[in-house]
Amino acid sequence: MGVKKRKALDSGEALLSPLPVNEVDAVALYRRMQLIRLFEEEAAKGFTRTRIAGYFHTCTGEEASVVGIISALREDDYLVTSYRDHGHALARGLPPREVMAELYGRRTGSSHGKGGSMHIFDAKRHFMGGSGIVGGGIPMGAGIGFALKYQDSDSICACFFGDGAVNEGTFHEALNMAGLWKLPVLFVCENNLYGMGTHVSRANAVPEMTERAAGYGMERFKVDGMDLFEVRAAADELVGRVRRERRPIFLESLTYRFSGHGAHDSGKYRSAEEVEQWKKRDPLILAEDTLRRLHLLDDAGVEAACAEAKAAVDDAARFAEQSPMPDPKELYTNVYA
Amino acid sequence: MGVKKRKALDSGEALLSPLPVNEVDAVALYRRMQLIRLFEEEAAKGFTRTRIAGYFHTCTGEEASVVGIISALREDDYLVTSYRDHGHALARGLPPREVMAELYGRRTGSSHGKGGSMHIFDAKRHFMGGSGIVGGGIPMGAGIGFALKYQDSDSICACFFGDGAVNEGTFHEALNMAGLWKLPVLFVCENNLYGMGTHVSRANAVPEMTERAAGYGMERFKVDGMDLFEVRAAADELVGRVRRERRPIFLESLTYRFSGHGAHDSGKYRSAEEVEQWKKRDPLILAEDTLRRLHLLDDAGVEAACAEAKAAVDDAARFAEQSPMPDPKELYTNVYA
Amino acid sequence: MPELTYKDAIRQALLEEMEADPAVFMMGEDIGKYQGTFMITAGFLEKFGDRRVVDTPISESGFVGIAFGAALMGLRPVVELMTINFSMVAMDQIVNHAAKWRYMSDGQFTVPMVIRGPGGPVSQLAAQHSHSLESWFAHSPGLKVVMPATPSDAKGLLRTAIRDDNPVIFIEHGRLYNTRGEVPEGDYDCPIGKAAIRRPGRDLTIVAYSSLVPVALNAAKTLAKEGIEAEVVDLRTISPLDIDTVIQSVRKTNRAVVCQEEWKFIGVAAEVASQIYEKAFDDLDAPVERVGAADVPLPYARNLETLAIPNDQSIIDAAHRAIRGIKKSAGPGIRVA
Amino acid sequence: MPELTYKDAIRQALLEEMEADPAVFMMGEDIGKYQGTFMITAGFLEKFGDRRVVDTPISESGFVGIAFGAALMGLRPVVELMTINFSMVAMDQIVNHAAKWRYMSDGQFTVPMVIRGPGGPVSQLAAQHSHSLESWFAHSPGLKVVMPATPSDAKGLLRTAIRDDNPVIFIEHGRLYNTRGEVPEGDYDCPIGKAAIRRPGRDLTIVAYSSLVPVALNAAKTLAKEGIEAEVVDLRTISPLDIDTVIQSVRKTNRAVVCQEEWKFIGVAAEVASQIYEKAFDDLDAPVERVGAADVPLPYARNLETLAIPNDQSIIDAAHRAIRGIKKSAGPGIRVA
Ligand SMILES: Cc1ncc(C[n+]2csc(CCOP(=O)(O)OP(=O)(O)O)c2C)c(N)n1
Ligand SMILES: Cc1ncc(C[n+]2csc(CCOP(=O)(O)OP(=O)(O)O)c2C)c(N)n1
Ligand SMILES: [Mg+2]
Ligand SMILES: [Mg+2]
Repeated sequence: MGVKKRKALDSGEALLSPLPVNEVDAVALYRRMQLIRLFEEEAAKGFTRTRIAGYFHTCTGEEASVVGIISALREDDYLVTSYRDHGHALARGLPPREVMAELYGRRTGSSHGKGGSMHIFDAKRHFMGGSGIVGGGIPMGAGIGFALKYQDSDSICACFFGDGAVNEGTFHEALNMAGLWKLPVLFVCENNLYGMGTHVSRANAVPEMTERAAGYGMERFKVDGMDLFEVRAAADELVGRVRRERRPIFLESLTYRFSGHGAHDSGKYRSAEEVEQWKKRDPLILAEDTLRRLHLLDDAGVEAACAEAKAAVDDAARFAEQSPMPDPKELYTNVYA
Repeated sequence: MGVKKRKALDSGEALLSPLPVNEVDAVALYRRMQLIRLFEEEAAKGFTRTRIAGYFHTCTGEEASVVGIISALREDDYLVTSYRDHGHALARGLPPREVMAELYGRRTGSSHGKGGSMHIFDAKRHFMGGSGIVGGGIPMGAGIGFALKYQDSDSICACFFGDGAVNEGTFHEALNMAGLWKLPVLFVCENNLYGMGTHVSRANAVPEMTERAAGYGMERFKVDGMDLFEVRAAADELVGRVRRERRPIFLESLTYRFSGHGAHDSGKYRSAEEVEQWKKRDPLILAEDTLRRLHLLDDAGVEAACAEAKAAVDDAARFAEQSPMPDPKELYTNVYA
Repeated sequence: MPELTYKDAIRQALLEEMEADPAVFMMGEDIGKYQGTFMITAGFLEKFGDRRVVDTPISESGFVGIAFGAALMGLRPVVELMTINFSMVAMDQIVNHAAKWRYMSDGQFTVPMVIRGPGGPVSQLAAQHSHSLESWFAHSPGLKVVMPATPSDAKGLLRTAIRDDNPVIFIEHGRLYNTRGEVPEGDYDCPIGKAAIRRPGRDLTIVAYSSLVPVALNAAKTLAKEGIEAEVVDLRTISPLDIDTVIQSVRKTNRAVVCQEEWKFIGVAAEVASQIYEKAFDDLDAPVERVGAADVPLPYARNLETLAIPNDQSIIDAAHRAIRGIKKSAGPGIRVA
Repeated sequence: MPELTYKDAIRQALLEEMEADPAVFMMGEDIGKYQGTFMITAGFLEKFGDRRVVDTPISESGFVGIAFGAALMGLRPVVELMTINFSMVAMDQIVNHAAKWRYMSDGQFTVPMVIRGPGGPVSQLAAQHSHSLESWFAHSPGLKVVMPATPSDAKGLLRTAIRDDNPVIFIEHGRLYNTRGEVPEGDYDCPIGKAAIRRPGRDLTIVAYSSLVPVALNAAKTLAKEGIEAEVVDLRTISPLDIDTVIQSVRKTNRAVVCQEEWKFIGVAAEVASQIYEKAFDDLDAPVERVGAADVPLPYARNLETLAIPNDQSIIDAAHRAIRGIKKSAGPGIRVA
């Protein structure tokens, strides 16, 4: 894979246990990944059945990265994501019903149908939203960090964006100010190697993300984003450091998207072999293997996890299907406060 | 001063002669600096006398950087500048009359009075113009490099911008593409330590410009921008390399502006001592000293240079003063081709 | 005459102009290896090579500026914005650079470039991705703004735009991409700045453009059944605006409905209506009716989106008001009860 | 009542709101150590410290986005753009983020932020630096747009804007900065969305805002000498637009001239005129006259700039046309012979 281990662990602080969390939590994290996987598959069906429309992006293949990092946050921490945000919402604990209903554009959705797939919000869970504009959410993430510093809070903000987003000016401007002002933000570059159909090597003069971000005065780490427990261990450490040290850190999580970029995808930019190669490191399989090796999971456990996830997802789809559309007068509400 | 020598020379290729140009040219470069110095002083008077208006920026103190680099270009090379562009125009050979008349907003100006101080153009001299938007000209500079590559030309583009401009997204985006596509552009960061009143250390998480530009896959150099012959030697080498190797290079020229940022300047952001300290390294004095040491200049020579410059500048001011305003019907011309 | 889709018509124009003129090149996100987000440029990379079909990083401000710089050098860039929404991150390069270089230099430079891509609401693209922004662009002198409604115009006007020596904003409509229509072969005349009568009529003038032209034609059909013969004028270009064709029609019909798909407030319809009043006040038997989107960010939910944007019925209702000469317009055509 | 300059009125509002509410903070280029480009914030850094008076790098897109993120967290940022022109590099953060977060989340977030700075032509700032852009901002739902004409409004409306829970674009006018006027003490009422009658009159309504209010009042004085009593309506806010006050006036006078300083084409005047026709068609004795800038990038030369922008005479001429009821408007008020 050529994934460099995260520097944090290289630098000596080896883990005592192979798991960064207790055994119950370890299985729960795995189950959360299952939920996201099945949710995305169900949502894709919903798109095909025209229940869902607009631009639509799933995170299949990236679940370890999503769950590993988000599970390391505290309830009072904050999140900013891109448009590829369903998995992040579920990882943060938004009910599958609300997320699915939002995708369906229903009154019961997390934003009552007004946001849609790219724009999941949940103020009470500090889920500050998905921006559909590449790189558009990065200044916002820094701004949340700014407010946390201003308010002397010990919360932090985790700000997610893709490898393509590092080429937007917003990335550059926001990271510089975050570094300059020491804002408590964990910048997470979800490097799935492609910005839509463009490989990082065709978009970045310096494809190595941790080098690309050298000009902002912050420490930079890289983690194997396919390995749930690797990600979680790194996130534990780095979230903790951002929290304690009150300064930003840049984390590249190297991952891969198994699905197309969006609902439509030409597929012309990568080979079937490459995809297959990566699927061998499916984060669900990797985590399952680890948990089996530690005797925390067996066939029955896997089946139960699947069944549970499937039930939740089916329930979410049914709920969404049966939910009403927004009231027409909602068209004019909440334009202004 | 703490100025690191340009890496090009550090790396072994020491100069055989103390001068990078022949003796006649050396004096000519010095004279060009004189012209710029006196031109800027005259222009400032023109502003006070309300002959000139709008935003107005002189490059007093930065003449070595301007002349040293621009004199290393060939006639078929291209230039892009910021709004601080009078000196660059003169260094490129625009007649002082045309530049002064443009500042006066007269029909005889380089853009017939429609551009003004921040927007000097001269298509036939490949002077592609000053953008008044910080960082705004950097993509244009890369685009000229793109065209030169497209056209298989062996010309290059020198693209000037300030230390403040590196914080704009345009800098980041354009340098990445220049590095990625190997565009023949010499990116010149004119680091005068301040973006208006903000010191680089208060604007950049990494104030060292050559580190700040680490993410773009191009070689980076730094030169003492107060020393005409140092600048010229570095520019000769780097312009040559961009030309031969057909790829971009980043050059920081460390300099200082003796005047205020613009016509109005609060002066609150730097001390009189700091300014005085820098004035000891006035590029005119440094160049004069070198030339005197080499017996290329004596009192009479200095006087002659001053007199020549003064005559040219006085002539330019007179010319501008006596030139007519643009014809009113010019208001509607050249909006479209 | 062969039938083509709107999308294929665009593709043909691009193909033919690329073949005809080696100075024409294309630049944009995923236009090459991916084959184009909407497959418009499928096969182009293979056919023309990566010198002329340039996949870019996600850096709109940067590559629009690079294209602008290349245009100054005599190349004829055709920049694809994946959608017109992303012009918002490049606005300064478009409006403050490309649109102004010719005027500021008083004609020393020409800027022959096209910025094209789909705009407008398609199907639940939600608030950030449903803009067309013609009102902004056309407000700004130095730009031309073209919005074809038919395959024939899509091809003909794009060809004209590519051959035009000015920056042209060419706004396609995602909802029209798969519509079909006859497209003449060869180099038919299709000037920028000429409106077209799509349906003659004596009772009422309906002014529309882009996606609303077919909608207006539908509305006209319904109105015809009631005995109201509407004349439908397709503006085709917003800047320059062919107001003469509109005025001639209104002189005949004495009533007008002006339609635009984006927000009504300070939009194209306000300009067209104002000019109708100014130039044909005494010919009007009723106030001009404006039809446009509800003044809200576009909601995702299908029913709300449908309510927000103009449709046949909103045009028919406006026509009825105009015919009845009701003085007080009912606000947005689609205001809910 | 004490007299203040417009500039000092702004300063006072900032001072008082900073003192009153610890959630209010300021961010912008050179507002602190430099003391503010126009000295509006002189002494603020010393008084409030660098936690609340934040000097930024030259990164408008980044710091507008940071302020937006901070606003989501309950802070009340007041962002200074050195001039409103630079909003063009931050347009996406303003229009596609700050303006849309509340709606897309269906009210889960409020965005209490102010973006302020001087706009408009001042004296030969030339093409890139003379925008006010109210037509763009007001076209976009989710933003409020405020443009005070007097010191009293500058203070009162800025205070109201800072207390408003929505993103407010507060466009000052550089040419008004040193104008003086009475400013009530204390917390006088100054709501957003309420126009003001600046001069009563029976013969004609002149609608203006910002810098054109004093110009219109001058014009009205001249007209009065001819026996024409013009009523001058100051819009004060462009969005929301207080059309009722305009309509009431026109019902009385039956004639209207609508003025704006920026380009007429698809501008504020077109909207106001359209609404006058729509709501008071039968009350009009003549077409509404629009006065606005020539549709060209603003030239630098003094005489051309003067020709390009509206002045007393252009308003007087428009008034004459409206009074004489001449049907065909003469195009831009200042079109040269
Ligand atoms: C400013 C902007 N430009 C282009 C797009 C279209 N677009 C949507 S997603 C995407 C690719 C982004 O890639 P990356 O940042 O790597 O994230 P990923 O989709 O791989 O998660 C593009 C080009 C956009 N939404 N915003
Ligand atoms: C986008 C933008 N923001 C702000 C300004 C106002 N401004 C003009 S010059 C300047 C400082 C630029 O500093 P630097 O890049 O270091 O160049 P210098 O003036 O020192 O030569 C600023 C903030 C501008 N012109 N454009
Ligand atoms: Mg990616
Ligand atoms: Mg500087």
